[in-house]
Amino acid sequence: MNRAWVTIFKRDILLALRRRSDVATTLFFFLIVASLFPLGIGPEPAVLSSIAPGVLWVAALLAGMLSLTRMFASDFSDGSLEQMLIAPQPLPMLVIAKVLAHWIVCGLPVVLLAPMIGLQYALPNDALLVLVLSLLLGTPALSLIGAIGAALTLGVRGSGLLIALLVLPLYIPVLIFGAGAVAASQHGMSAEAHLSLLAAFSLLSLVLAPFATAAALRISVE
Amino acid sequence: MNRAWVTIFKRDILLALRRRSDVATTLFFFLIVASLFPLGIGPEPAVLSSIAPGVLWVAALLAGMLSLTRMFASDFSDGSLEQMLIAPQPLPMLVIAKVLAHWIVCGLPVVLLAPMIGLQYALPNDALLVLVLSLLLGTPALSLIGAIGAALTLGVRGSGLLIALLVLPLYIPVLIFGAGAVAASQHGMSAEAHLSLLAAFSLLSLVLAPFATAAALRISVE
Amino acid sequence: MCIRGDRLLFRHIRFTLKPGGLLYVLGDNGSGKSSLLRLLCGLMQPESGSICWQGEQVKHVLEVFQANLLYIGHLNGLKEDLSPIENLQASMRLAGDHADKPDVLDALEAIGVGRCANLPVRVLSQGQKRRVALARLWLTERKLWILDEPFATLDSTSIDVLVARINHHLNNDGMAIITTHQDVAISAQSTQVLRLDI
Amino acid sequence: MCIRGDRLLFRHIRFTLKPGGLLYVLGDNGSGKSSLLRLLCGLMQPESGSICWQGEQVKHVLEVFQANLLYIGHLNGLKEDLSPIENLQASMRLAGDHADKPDVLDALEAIGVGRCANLPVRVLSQGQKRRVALARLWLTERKLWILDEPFATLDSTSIDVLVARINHHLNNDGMAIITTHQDVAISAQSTQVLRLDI
Amino acid sequence: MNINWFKYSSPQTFYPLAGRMIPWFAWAASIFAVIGLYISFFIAPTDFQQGEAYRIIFVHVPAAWMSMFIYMVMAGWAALGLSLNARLPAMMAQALAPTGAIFTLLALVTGSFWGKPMWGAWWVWDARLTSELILLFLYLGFIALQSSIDDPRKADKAGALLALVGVVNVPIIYFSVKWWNTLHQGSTISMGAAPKMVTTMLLGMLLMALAFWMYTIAVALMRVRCIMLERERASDWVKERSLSAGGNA
Ligand code: HEM
Ligand SMILES: Nc1ncnc2c1ncn2[C@@H]1O[C@H](COP(=O)(O)OP(=O)(O)OP(=O)(O)O)[C@@H](O)[C@H]1O
Ligand SMILES: Nc1ncnc2c1ncn2[C@@H]1O[C@H](COP(=O)(O)OP(=O)(O)OP(=O)(O)O)[C@@H](O)[C@H]1O
Ligand SMILES: [Mg+2]
Ligand SMILES: [Mg+2]
Repeated sequence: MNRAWVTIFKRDILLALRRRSDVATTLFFFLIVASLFPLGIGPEPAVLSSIAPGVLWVAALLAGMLSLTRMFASDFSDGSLEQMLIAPQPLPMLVIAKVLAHWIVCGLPVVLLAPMIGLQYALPNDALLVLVLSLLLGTPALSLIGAIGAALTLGVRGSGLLIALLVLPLYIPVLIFGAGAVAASQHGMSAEAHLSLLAAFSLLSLVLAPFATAAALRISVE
Repeated sequence: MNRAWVTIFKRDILLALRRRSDVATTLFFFLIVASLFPLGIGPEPAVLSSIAPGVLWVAALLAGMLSLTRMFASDFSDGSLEQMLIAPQPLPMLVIAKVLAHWIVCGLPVVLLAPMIGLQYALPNDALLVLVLSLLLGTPALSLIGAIGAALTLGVRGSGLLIALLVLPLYIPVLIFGAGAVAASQHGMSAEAHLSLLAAFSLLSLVLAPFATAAALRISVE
Repeated sequence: MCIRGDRLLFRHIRFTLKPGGLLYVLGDNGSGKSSLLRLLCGLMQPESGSICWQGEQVKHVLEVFQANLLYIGHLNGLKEDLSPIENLQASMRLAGDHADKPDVLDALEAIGVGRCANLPVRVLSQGQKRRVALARLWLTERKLWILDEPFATLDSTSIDVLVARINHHLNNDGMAIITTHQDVAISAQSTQVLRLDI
Repeated sequence: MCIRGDRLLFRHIRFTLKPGGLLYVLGDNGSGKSSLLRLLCGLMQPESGSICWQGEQVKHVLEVFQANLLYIGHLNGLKEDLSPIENLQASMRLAGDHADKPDVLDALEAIGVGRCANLPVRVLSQGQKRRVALARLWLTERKLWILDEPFATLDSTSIDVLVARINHHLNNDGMAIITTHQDVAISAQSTQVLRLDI
Repeated sequence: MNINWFKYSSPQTFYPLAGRMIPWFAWAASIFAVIGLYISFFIAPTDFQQGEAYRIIFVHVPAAWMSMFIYMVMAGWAALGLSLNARLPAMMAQALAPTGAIFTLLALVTGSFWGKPMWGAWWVWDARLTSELILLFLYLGFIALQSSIDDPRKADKAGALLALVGVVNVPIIYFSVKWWNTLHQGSTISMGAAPKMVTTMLLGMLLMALAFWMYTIAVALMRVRCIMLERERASDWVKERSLSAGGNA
């Protein structure tokens, strides 16, 4: 079973490498959204840095969410999802493999790019550090929860927006703790509480989400 | 040719009615994204109303952009796009029909909902009015320009993000004028200049975009 | 109507199709049949060589040519969310001719999917979808039919129905270009076979 | 292995397949062949009735059953961006058995798409894609093959190759369940035909 | 109770039963509503600091309570349907969702109508308000998902799963929102300034809550009957019904 797990993981990474544009696009989307706000709001550094945590986290959240549609869609349409379902392997494992690959392809780059953009928003260094940490702890939860939405909306026309509708409300705690962490360190408070809550949330979803996703997949392939 | 134009238009509207959820989702996406920011940024009315124009416009822009993927995707995958291309009709006309339908389904509702959300951001009434006007003048341009991106990215896996990448830069002028208009009226200045610029931009794209889109369609179907 | 050489997959192909004429494009998988048909429809441009319609180069008289063309590729061109009737009506009007409900129903009956006329296409089986797409053959008078593997996934009865329809079309001076892997008997005044080898 | 009645499309179906046995599922378009196969694989649950594998209900011994199963639906399950080799290796490992490059190449050669072994699947023709998917038949020893219209869009030569392969499988006490609209001659120790009517 | 449900859990037995129950609940709803409204508008004392405007809470508060309660009930049905793979519970869940969404909306609207005189603003990002808004999103997600999957069996299961996921998250969301709100203390207005609950007020609210409750049951039953007819139109008992109905007409 272990090998199947690795196979799925490797295959998805390979696919992503074949289509580097995908990796790039998540990143650029994050970048563009984040840089749209100064255009809409105006350049005052004070205002910007005060809204920076919220804006950056929302941008990261949207970028992650947009890439969700791709998590299972192609497997579904070309029939390799059927093959996954009838494989003699525990499905949740395979799901974890796919989610991990998805996070490495779509989540990690955003985490790494975030500080650059944080600079544009005139964030102090320690705040930048906290930003990266919070994203590192939070984005896995986003991918894991998102997987449920992606699985539920398989084969539904216009699933992109439907996913948003299903998933964004569930993302709110992550958003609150994540942005909260950055804001706290901005105001010179300790961000530990926020970060540990984030970590807890990610762990919880790591335990529960794969099973929900597996169930959802079986439902929508039927 | 006129009849073909009407046919496409009617058919798309009909499709939208079949899947009311599509219309709804664009709307709710707008709603949700707009309500995410306070959670990230904090509830102070002063701050919120100061960033309201930017946030609302960016939200509207993202909602419109997300719905773009659907504009041609299904026609492409089920082959009815091929049929459109070999139809003895001027393609740009058909494109306009599709874009119009798309705007009515995805753009108009957002315009109508915007004031409610403006209230949540504690916008004064006249600013609300300007917000609606600016959206009414600006969103058609978004749909028209978006169509080009949608056409170019047909058949590309994960086109959602790619579209974002292609289209958002072109959206920036609309964003600036639109948000600018609202901000202006917030600060008690007249928004006429911004609004007329928006209108001009929409007209321009109405003249040019359909041809670009038609060309793009031919390319990506070949 | 004539074609001259295209390099990509095949070169020095050349044929002329007369009214009532049928052209079989045969060849193993990957020999370029579908590609050839897409060239003929103007969905792709040939690397070199030209495609003519009544002496004129197609790309110059595109509108006229397309007004005489009916192409059904291996994609069916059906909207999953619409019923067969709605699908056919839309695609007919799009193609520039009119079709009202009874006619469409008759066409669907003719090819034996009348039962499904009002279901969303999504729930139809492979073969049923194919048949809905092919129902257009009963609705238009186009001179030239270009059909890419029309018989695949069809059951024997509907194959017979389809063959009968094509015969009728050819006997009224229609023209048809067809690719297939099954051998079906179509009686045409002049049947040509074009073999593409890899 | 046995099935008892399912109401949705068909009811009171019942059959048993012995080693070396072949089951043709025939029927017009929309009679429920594909649905039946999906039931058998456990991709759908029967509304009522049960499916047994060696006396055990499949849903109780799912892993065992699936370890003996090879299902190829009308979707090919290929990644357009990967080459046939990569695709096959991935799907083999996923299915739990190992396949190294030479074996995969041989399989592809066997069904005559060795030429395309390293192209991205995207550019292959319909039939070539189908053949790549079918190459898995050369790579596994699964007791039960479930194939949904394996012959559609294949050219005659590859049909013969495929038939030979299936025969070989059956003669080694394999079992196969096949839907098709073309009539092909497969020699099995015991051939059953299941007709579904609408 | 459960026994009953199992006995009646097959549509053709439940359909007529529901038909017989609806009028009772409908009547109960209207009676409770009349009394409740009478108490809340004529008996309950005018609040000295808030004037008459406060009487909105007689609609607002029960609506808010219902909105949360119904979601739990819905999830319960969903879970039951998923575990038993039975049709009726899934239908109940589907039938409850719109009512829940409506009550949520009612709470939001009445709340904001009250907010205008109270806080001088239609909306403030108070914890309770915000979580109510999110609850609305959860309802909408459920409805949107079910309406965009056409195979009813699939839609049931998908919806059920979503409802369960939602239920797991609701407390987390509520907690996090409260926390977020307390972090930004000072700027927000708490709803604590509400008038002391006089017993008559409490009575009024409880009566209104009961009325909403009955209303919910009645409407849910009606909707379930429609869903049944729609789902089971192929089945014999529906055909018979329609025939007999045709005969009567
Ligand atoms: C979770 C949902 C809600 C619940 C359970 C709820 C419950 C209550 C209750 C029990 C009161 C009476 C005063 C008190 O006990 O604090 C109240 C007051 C009030 N609610 Fe809500 N409510 C909810 C949502 C909302 C919403 C969404 C709004 C506005 C959009 C709102 C606006 C108000 C206002 C303006 C008051 C009066 C506050 C005051 O007296 O200062 N509530 N609510
Ligand atoms: N976009 C492309 N890029 C490169 N090669 C392509 C492309 N499309 C098709 N080919 C190659 O062209 C050849 C012909 O493809 P085509 O689909 O025309 O074959 P076909 O005759 O229709 O086969 P089939 O009988 O399986 O449908 C194939 O070998 C394929 O590899
Ligand atoms: N999701 C669905 N909902 C409702 N009806 C369906 C659904 N899927 C299939 N059907 C119906 O079930 C019938 C059988 O479909 P199926 O695909 O099994 O037929 P088939 O025997 O495979 O036909 P073909 O030979 O064309 O492949 C069809 O008539 C179709 O209308
Ligand atoms: Mg072909
Ligand atoms: Mg089938």
